[in-house]
Order: sequence, then C-alpha cells, then structure tokens
Amino acid sequence: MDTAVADLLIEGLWLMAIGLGIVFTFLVTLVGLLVLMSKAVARWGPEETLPATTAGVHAVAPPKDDARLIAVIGAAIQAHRRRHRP
Amino acid sequence: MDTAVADLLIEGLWLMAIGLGIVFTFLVTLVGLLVLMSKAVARWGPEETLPATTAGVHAVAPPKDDARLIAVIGAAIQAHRRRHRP
Amino acid sequence: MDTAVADLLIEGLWLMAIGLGIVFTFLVTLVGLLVLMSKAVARWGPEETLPATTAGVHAVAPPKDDARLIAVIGAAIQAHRRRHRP
Amino acid sequence: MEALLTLWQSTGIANVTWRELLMLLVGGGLIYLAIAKRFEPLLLLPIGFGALLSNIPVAGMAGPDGMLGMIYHFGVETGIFPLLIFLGVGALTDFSALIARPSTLILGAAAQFGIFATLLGALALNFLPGFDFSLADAAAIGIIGGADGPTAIFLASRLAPDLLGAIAVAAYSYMALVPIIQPPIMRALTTKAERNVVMEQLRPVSRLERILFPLVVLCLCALLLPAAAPLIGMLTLGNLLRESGVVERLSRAAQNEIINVVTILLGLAIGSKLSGELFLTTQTLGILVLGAVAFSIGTAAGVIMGKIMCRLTGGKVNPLIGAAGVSAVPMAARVVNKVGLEENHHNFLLMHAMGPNVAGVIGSAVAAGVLLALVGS
Amino acid sequence: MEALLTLWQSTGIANVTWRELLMLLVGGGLIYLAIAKRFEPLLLLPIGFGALLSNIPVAGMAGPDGMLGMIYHFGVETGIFPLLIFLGVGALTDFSALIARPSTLILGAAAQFGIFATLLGALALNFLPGFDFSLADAAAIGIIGGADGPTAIFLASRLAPDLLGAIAVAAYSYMALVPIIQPPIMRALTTKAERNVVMEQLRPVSRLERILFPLVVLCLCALLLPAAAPLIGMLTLGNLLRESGVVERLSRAAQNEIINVVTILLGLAIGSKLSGELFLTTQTLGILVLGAVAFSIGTAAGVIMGKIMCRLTGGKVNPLIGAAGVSAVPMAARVVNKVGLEENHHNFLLMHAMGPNVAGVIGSAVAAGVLLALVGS
Amino acid sequence: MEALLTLWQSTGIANVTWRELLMLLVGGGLIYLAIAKRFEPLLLLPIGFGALLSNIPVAGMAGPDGMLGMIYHFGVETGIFPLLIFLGVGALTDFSALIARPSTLILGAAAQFGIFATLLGALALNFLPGFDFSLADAAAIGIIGGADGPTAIFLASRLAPDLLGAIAVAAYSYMALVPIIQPPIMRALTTKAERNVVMEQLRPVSRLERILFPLVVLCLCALLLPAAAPLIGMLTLGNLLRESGVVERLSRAAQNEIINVVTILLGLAIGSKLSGELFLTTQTLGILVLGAVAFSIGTAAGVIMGKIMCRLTGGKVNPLIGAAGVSAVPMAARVVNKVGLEENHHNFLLMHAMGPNVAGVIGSAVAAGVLLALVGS
Ligand code: NA
Ligand code: NA
Ligand code: NA
Repeated sequence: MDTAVADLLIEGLWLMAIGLGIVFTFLVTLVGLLVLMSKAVARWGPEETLPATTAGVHAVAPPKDDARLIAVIGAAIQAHRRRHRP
Repeated sequence: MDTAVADLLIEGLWLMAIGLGIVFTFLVTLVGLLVLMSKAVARWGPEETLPATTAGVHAVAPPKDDARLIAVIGAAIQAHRRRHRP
Repeated sequence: MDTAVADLLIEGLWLMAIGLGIVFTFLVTLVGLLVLMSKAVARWGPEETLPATTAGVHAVAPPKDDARLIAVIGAAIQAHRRRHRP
Repeated sequence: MEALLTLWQSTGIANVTWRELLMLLVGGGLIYLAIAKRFEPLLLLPIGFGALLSNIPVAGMAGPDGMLGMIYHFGVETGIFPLLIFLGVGALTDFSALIARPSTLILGAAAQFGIFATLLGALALNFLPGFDFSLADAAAIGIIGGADGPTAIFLASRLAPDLLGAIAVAAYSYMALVPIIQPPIMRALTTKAERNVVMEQLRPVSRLERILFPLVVLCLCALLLPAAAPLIGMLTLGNLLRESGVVERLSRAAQNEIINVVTILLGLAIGSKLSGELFLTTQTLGILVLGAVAFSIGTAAGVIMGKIMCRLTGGKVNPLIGAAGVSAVPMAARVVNKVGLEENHHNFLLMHAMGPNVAGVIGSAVAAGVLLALVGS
Repeated sequence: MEALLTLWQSTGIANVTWRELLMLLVGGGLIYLAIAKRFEPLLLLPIGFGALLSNIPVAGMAGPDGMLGMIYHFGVETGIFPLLIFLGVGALTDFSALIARPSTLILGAAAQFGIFATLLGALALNFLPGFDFSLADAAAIGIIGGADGPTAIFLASRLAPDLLGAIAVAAYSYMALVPIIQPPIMRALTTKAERNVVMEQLRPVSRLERILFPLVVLCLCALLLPAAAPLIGMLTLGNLLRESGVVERLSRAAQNEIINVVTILLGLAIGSKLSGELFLTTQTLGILVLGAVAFSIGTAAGVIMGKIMCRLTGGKVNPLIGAAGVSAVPMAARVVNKVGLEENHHNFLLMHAMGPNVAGVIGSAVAAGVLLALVGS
Repeated sequence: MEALLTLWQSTGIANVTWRELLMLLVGGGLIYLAIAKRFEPLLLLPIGFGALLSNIPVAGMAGPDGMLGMIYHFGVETGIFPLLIFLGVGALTDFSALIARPSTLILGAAAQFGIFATLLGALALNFLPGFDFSLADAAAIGIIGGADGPTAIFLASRLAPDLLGAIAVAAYSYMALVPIIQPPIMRALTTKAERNVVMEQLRPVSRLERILFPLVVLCLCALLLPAAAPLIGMLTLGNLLRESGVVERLSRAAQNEIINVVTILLGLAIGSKLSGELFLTTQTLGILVLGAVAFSIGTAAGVIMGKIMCRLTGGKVNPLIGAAGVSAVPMAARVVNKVGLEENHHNFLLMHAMGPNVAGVIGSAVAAGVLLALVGS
C-alpha cells in the first residue's frame, strides 16, 4: 500500500507544480492585462466627471436613501425656518 | 423548391388573414366589454370616495415611505418648536 | 358496506385516542421542558442588559429604519439649532 | 371554410363544459371573497385565480405540461412550498407569550380535538351515499380543524392530493370566518364571571430563552415524533433565524422574499387542483360542512380546556383564551380580545391569547405528524 | 512533457474556433450596447454575458450539464421564466388609460399587422438561397414585430428554439431603437394638422373598474382564445395583484423579487442559445433585417389606423398615438409625446399614448396565442 | 397493545443511534458557534440546523425523498447554488483596490500555496491507517486553504461529495478563526521594520476601468483556463451588474434576494451531508487538522511573497498585506489592518489589504479551475 501512497504523493507533487504554475501564470498575465487596460483607459477613455472612488470594502447598500432623506429634511428645515422668520 | 415556397406563402397569407381577423375580433369584443363594464360600474358600482387616478405610467414604487418620512419630520419639527417656545 | 364503514369508524376512534394522546404527551412534555429551560436560563444564563420584550404579535418589520430616521432628524435639528443660536 | 371550423373548434366557447363554467364561477367567487370581503386574500386570491386558469377550456394549464401543473409537481408534490411557507411563519412569529406562560400549550393541545373529531365525522359520512373517504382522506379533511393553512396543504398533498383543492379552500375560508364562527361558541360555553377574569401580566422573556425555545421544540420533536420533523423543523428554523439576532439578512429573506414568492406560486398550484372533476362532487360539499364543524369543535374544546384550567388555577386563567388554541394566528387571538372587551372594557386579553394561539400552530403541526405517522405509509 | 501537452490542450486558446471568437465579439457588442448606449440593459446585459459564457471553449456551459443549459431547460423550455416576467409586467402596468378610452385597443390591434407581415416576409426569404424557414420559424420571427420581449421569448421557445437567441436579441435591440425607427415613419404618414390634434383629457377611472379589467380580459381570452391563456393569464394575474389593493406583499414580490431574479436567469438562458452554430448564419441576418421591417410596418399600421380613427371621430384622435400600439412600453408612448411636442409645445400626448401602448401588450399576447393555436404542434 | 408497540417503534428515542446523537451535538455545536461566537453565522447557522434536521431518526430528511436531500440534489449536485452565491459575491465586491494596484494579484497567487500544500498533506495522511483519500478527495480538501466558502463547496460537490459536509464546516469555521490563526504567523514572519512600512495612497479608479475589469478577467479565464469559467463567470457577471451602473435592479437582486435565499437553502443542503456515517470518521478529523494547516500555510506563503515584493520594490509594500491573499473577505484585510495598527497607530492598511484580499478570491477560483481540469473528469 505504501508504494501506492508514494505514487499518489508524486502525482500530488506534479499537481502542485503544474497547479501553482498555472495560478501564477494566470495572475501574472492578469497583472499585465490590468496595467495595459488602465493605460488604455487613461489615454483613450472618456474624462471622468464624477469623483472616482479610491477603494471600497464590500459597499453593500448604496446611500441613495440617505440622500433622499437628507434632501427631504433639508426641505423641511427650510420650510420651518421660513415660518419662524420674524 | 419555389413552388413549395409559394405554397408556404399562400399558407402564410391565410395565416395573416385569420390571425389578424382573430386579433381584431378579440380586441373589438374587448372594447365592447370594457364599455359595458364601465357603464355597469357607473350605474351599480359603489360611490368612490378616494380620488381616482386619471392615468399613470408604470407607477412602480408607491410613495408610502415618503408619507411616513414627512409625518416623522412633521412630528420632529413640532417637538423642536415646542422646545424653542419662549 | 356499512360494516366496512363501521370498521373504519372504529379505526378512526383508535386514531383519535392515540393521536390526541400523543398530541397531549408532546405538548405537556414541552410545558415541562420550557419550565426547566426558563429556570435554567434564570439561574445560569447571562444577565440581560437589553430590555426584554414582554410579548409581541407577529412583529414583521423591525423599527430599525425609524431609528435611523430619528437619528438623522435629531442631527438635522441639532445643526439647525446651532445655526439659529444668537 | 374548413379552416374556420378548425378555428372555431379551438375556441373556448366551443369546448367549455358546464363543470368548467361552474369552476370559473367558483374561482371568481374566491376572488370576490378575497378582495371584497378580505377573506385571507394572500392565499385565496392566487387560489381563486389558479382556479380560473386551470378551468380555461383547451388550455390545459393544470395538466402535466401546463404551467400550474408543473408548479404543483415541483413545489407541492415535493412538499417544498408549504414547508418554505412554514419557514416564513416561523420567522414572523414571536413565541414570547408562550415562553412566558408554557401552560397555555395545553390549550393549544385541546383545540386539536377538532381535528380528530372531524376525522371521525368524515368517516361517518361514508354511511351516506356519494361519500367514500378512506382513512387517509379523513385525516386530510380533519386537519382543516387545525386552522393552519400550510399544515393543511402539506398533509393533504401527502395523504389525499385529489382533495387538496377543496381542503385548502375550506381551511383558508374558515380561517377568514373565525370572527364569525367563534364568538357565539365562546359566549355559549362561558359564564359572565369567567369572561371577566383578568389575567396577570406576562413576565418578560429573555433573549436566551427565545433562542433556546426553537431548539427545545425541535429536540422534543426529534425524540418523540420524527414524522412531524419537516413541519416543526422549518417552523423552528425560521424562528431561530429570527431570534438568533445574527442572521438578520436571512430572517428578512424568510419573512419577505421567500414567503411572498412562494405564496403566489403555492396559490396557483392549489388552484390547479380546483378542476371540475375533483371539486364539483358531493365530497367537496361534505368537506365544506366538516370544515365548519371542525372549527367549531376545536373552538369548543379549547374553551372547555380553558374552563378546566380556570378551575385548577383558582380563577387565574380566562377561559376565553382557550378559543385561540385553534391557531389561525393572529385572528383568533384578536377575536378573544374582542369578546373579552365586550364584557369588561379594561380587560385586554390579546397578549394572553397569543400564547395558546401560537401553541395551536405547534399543536396542529404535531397532530399532522401523528396523522402522517399513523395513516401515511 | 506529455502532461504539459495535455494541459495545453485543455486551454481555451488551443481549442477556440473562429465561430466562438466571433460570438465572444457579439456578446461583447451586446454588453457595449447595454452599458454605453443603454439599449434595454436589463436584458441585453445578461444576454450578452450569457453569450460570452456559452462560447467559452471547452467549458460547455450551454450544454445539457452546463449551468446555462440547465437554466434554459428548467426555465425557458418549460416557459416558466417568460411567464413570470409577464406576471411582473402585469403588476407594473397601469391600464387606466386604456380603461378610460377602450377604443385605443383598435390601435393596439392594428400595430400587430407588423407581426403577420413579417411572417410573410420570412416565408418570402425562402426564395433566396441560404434560407429555409418553416411556418413555425416564420411565426416566431414575426412576433418580433410585437415589440414585446417576454412574448417573443415565450413564442420562440415554443415554435423555434434554435432561433430563440437571434429573435430575443432582435426584439430587445429594436425595442431600444424605437426612438430612432419610429419618428420618421410617424412624420411621413401624418399631416401637420393631424400631428397638431389636441385630445380630450382622460376621464378618471374607478378602483372597481381597474379590478374588473384583468378579469374581463381573462374571461374573453378563456372564451375566444385559450391558446393565449398562459400569457394573458399571467399578465392579468399580475395586474389583479396590483389593483386589488389587498395583497400589497404579493404585488411587490411580483414587481421586484420575481421579475429581477428571473430577468438575470432568463438573460443567461437566452445567451445559451447564442452559440456560433445557431447564430452565425445567414438566417440570423435575415431575422435582424426582418425585425427592423416588422417594427416599421407595425408603426405604420398603427399610425394609419390612427388616421382612420381621426376621420371617424371627426378629428378627436391624434393619429400619432397609433404608433404606440406596437407596445415597447413605455418607450413608444414617450416617442409619441416627443413627436407631438415638436409640432405643438403644449400638446402632451403621453397619457393618451399609454392607452394604445398597453393595448399593444395585450394585442401581441393575443397574436402570440393565435400563432400558437394555428402553427404550434 | 400492538398498536402502542408500533407507535413506540416510530418514535425517535426507540430508533436513535449514537451516531445520530453525536451529530445532533455537532449540529448544536455549530449553531452555538454561529450565535454565541458569531462564527460566520450566515452559513454555519443553516448548516448546523441542517445537521440537526438530517440526523433526526426515522424522518430521513437528508434522503432522496426528504426535503434536504431534494434541495441538495437540485441545488448542489448541479452546482447552481454555489454559483449563485458567487454571483452575489461578485455584486457585493468592489475590486477598485485591486485595479489601482494590480501587482497585489501576486500576493493572491502566493496564498494559494496553502491549497496545494494541503493537497499533498491529505495524500500523505494515507500513510496512516484509517485514511484513504483519492487524488480527487485530496484536491477537495486542499481547497479549504482557499478560504473561500462557495468555491470550496463548488469544488467539493464536484470532486468529493461525501466529504462536502466536513469540508464546508472546516472552510467556514477556519474563515471565522482567521483573526486567531493569522496574527501569530504574521508577526513571526515579519520584522518590526517591515510591519511599519507605510504604503502610498491608492490612485483613484475610473468607472470605465471598473466596468472593463470583470470582462478582462473573464476573457483571460476563457483563453487560459476554461475549467474555471463557471466560478469566474458568475463572479464577473455579478461584478459587472454592480459596476455597469445601468442595471441597479439586477445588482440589488444579486446582492440581496438571490444570495440570501440561496444561503438558507445551501446551508440546509450542506447539512444533509452531515450524517453520522459521512462525518463521524477519522477522515473528518484529518480534514479539520488539514484545514488549519492549509490556512496557516496560505497565510505564511502570502506574507513571504509580501516580503519578496517589499524587497523588490525597495520597501514600498508592507509584507503584512500578503496575509490577506488567502481571501476570507473582508475578515483577513481587517486582521492585516489590526496587526499593522499594533505597530504604528497611524498606519491604516485596510485599503491596501483589500487588493490582495479580493485577489485571493480570484486566485482560489483559478486554483479550483486548475484542480477541476487536472483531477476532475
Ligand atoms: Na392549530
Ligand atoms: Na405589441
Ligand atoms: Na482564496
């Protein structure tokens, strides 16, 4: 049985070599493509008018509702202030 | 082959005649039914107390939340004003 | 046929007896377990710091949004008051 | 000419049978009850519409290749839809009142008497011509007395799929009629003094108790009555999602997305069992009568057990709350509250009735398990 | 060494065919149109992505064991996905404008002329080499003229599954192109005076009318054209959920959860039919050309019927609103409004165009039913 | 009497085996960890509950006709559930940090070393008695080192379904333990100076870049590694829905409805693989040990690659961020931030660690594709 296991282990080593090889090939190629992509966008892409995000961790809920909330509150306070005006 | 296609075309013409016929029959009958329905509702239906909508294009979100929002804000401003009272 | 129905009825009576028996056994046992559970929680459970609910009927929507709403409104009013200060 | 004949023969008018016409009326009637009378609209409206769709002549929507037939096959034959509804019910239900006063479980048990009495009634109907209910049929009919929609659908789909349409319609219709069926029975069986009993306020229930509750119920079910495990399991899972406080996302999904979407599909699927051949029978008439009997007996049994508990506790339990033991959450509890207030304007029984009310849900799930274990196979 | 060869042979580069490369470009093109040009992005983006996925060499995602293939089998072959979308469309659509002025249904009927004319066109293409459309194929192609995505997908999945990809792409692309295709036709066929016609304000519509409307439509469909029952049934169910006012939860589920989730899955499933062998054919070219023809003829037929109605009513109907009869809700109605405003800055036709616009949805569902009844099976 | 005996024999107590009792404890333990310790509750709670349900004696809920068994068959055997979760993950993930500094992909690659080292470790365990892992088993165990739940479930369901329960439990448990497993390794392998490295602020990323990113990743996957197409395809589709900005509805559906509903069902389905026969084996013990090893080696490999990059860039990269390359988003990035702050109170590494962190997700999906291509079939 032990020789069978040893054979498996050798196969596993091959797998590791090839597997890690592909993972690195893939991701290094991706690095290259992303660099090219960013350069292409910088040269030919449209000018961004919106403020771009610097980064962002799993931003789940868009802050849309808050925006609406604040707008409505703003309006309410405006109205309130008008009524209070001496 | 061309005669086969011609036969198909004739079949297609039949299909068109019958098809458009049914579509028109269906929709004209529906016009009649809707007119009857509206008359029946006008005569026997309950008096509407709520303001009926005149029309409305794909009104997706009911403005319920805004109502709640405005109610809460109203309450907040009431409370605020009470505290401000000289 | 009537004897067959009578046999069925007798089977049904058995079913009723056994069935109600199990239902009561189950629920009475559950009463015991719940009493034990509550005693165990009272003795060994953590002290509750949050106000516990007394009861509650199908409370579907948690009032989270309102809380946020009120917080935002509070902040808005604070800001408003600051601006108003003489 | 021939083409027009073919065409005519594909219309509904040329093919409609009187059974289909009657069933279209039945579907319309259910929709009317749902919209105009607000009879459990969340289910009766889709069921009624499903009845319309499945009785459109020629279309065959309830058949094995029709949309309703496929939904039925996929969601009801497998039992998955009623179980997912039960998951949502668990996530929507607060068991605090029950935890605070576990003895109300006895009321929930008593009200299940309606189930078994109706089972007997269904078997007795076999003495009449036109009725031929098997034991499984009778068990499925009896569960109407459980006053719990998904439980009734789950059991009926297992024991008597052909009766599913009538049973579901009866169950939801009578649940909607609880405010009419129950009060006279409650008044007849109780004295003025009993209806006046003011109950002690419920103690607060800690978060840990609410988390342990579903697990305790599930363990007991596993040990005593594995046949009820699917129903009790989904109910307790939903409740644990709710009470654990760590999976708010999943709790909301169970309370909204899952239950809403499944309700539409389940209603349509039940409608596919509302075909003329299955529904327009004397058996359906029997089921409708038995359903009303089931609710009445369940209510009475609950109230009588309430009276017993009132005696045993020296008048600390208002017998009216026993009526809530049939489940029909939260309608039955509200009815108790209303009848209580009629007698004493300051005696709010709502919270006290919630205990037996949710106990009734567990009770009928247990009863369904018993019936599955003893009659199913 | 051998292992490396095996490995190389499992890469996409070693296996890619020119067809797959072209289809990846097609997929990319659809995504570009969806994002940069906002061409019906809700469907063209998932369809385009589905095209990418199903043309990845070796992966076989569109095959019977691939994810897209399974989604197609489960949701499109059964017809369930387009029907659920139609449920959502019903729940999102307000038919008030149509109820207030039922005569606009005639405009919705006229615009279906595009469907049948295109059917003839598809058959005529068989005179050219490289085309071999059966009657069923031609019917599925014709439905593009209905300007209604789910209807087109439903019919194509029944009559010509191999053409589904091309038909869906054509239908949604031209729906996005409505603002470009329609105005010149509308201007060419109408006089200045006709475009200037100001219409009477619509009368208010009561809640009861809005509740009865879906039921009336369904009954008529059941009696006259059972073959259209699945489509009309789901549309009217959705609308009844919306208008009944008693099942807000279910209405919201149909408008959001169901339609959103199904849209993603449906788009991917359609993408699975965008393989090189099925799409890169002269037939697809024919379908794309015919689709544009279909929209144009439908628009023209609607406008001409509008002119007829204008005459018959003594100038009370603005013929422009006939163009909205192709459906493409609400885009076509907006186009009508815009063309009307060009002529007269105070003549808002939007509400008046909504009638024929939603009539067009019913009209093309009816036409689909006709084609199913006459050509299907 | 006989009836009572039959009844007794249908109870759980009469039928429960010690394996089932132990598994009920395991299920309870998982629920405890989920609620009390907040160990990945979104999945461990449903998994734990699924373990309870599938080990209820007699009920057979994990069997082919049981609810859990059917959900497993429908959603996990087909691979659809983990892929839908990946769709949601894509829609929830912001890849900006990675786009701004693509070189961090190398860190995500290095951390996958843990996967392959564990694969070897699993094979080496075969020297011990009681272990008999095939190459496919070993590959499925190795993927635990990818620290990515849906990837692990997807691969295990393809390569070693019998080990799925243990693998999923190990994967999620260790993901929850990241804050305990990683810091000592990170501190041991880095010098004080290295931990103090302050990194340049990330450049802003344009919307166009964020839209092109998923398409670039998908194209590379199509050309190099089609076997990873399902995972990478769903991840990038989700991300494109998010970043395209034109399908807000679909993006929200992927982030909420789909992921929440599927999470509940997936957890239950995995629980169906937590039966005594499959779980209470020495192999499970081996898997749990190997899982911890996998995480440790992955972390170490990431940190070491970080040190290399630190050298090569002349000290512009803080090696700590290499630890985030194992994925476990966003926990691992937070751990990096915390360890960094311990050394220097003003050195916020969170944003810098997000690059390798999301790179780790892509890295382990790629590794899964490699394993599927080389071992699967
Ligand atoms: Na009950
Ligand atoms: Na149309
Ligand atoms: Na990873």
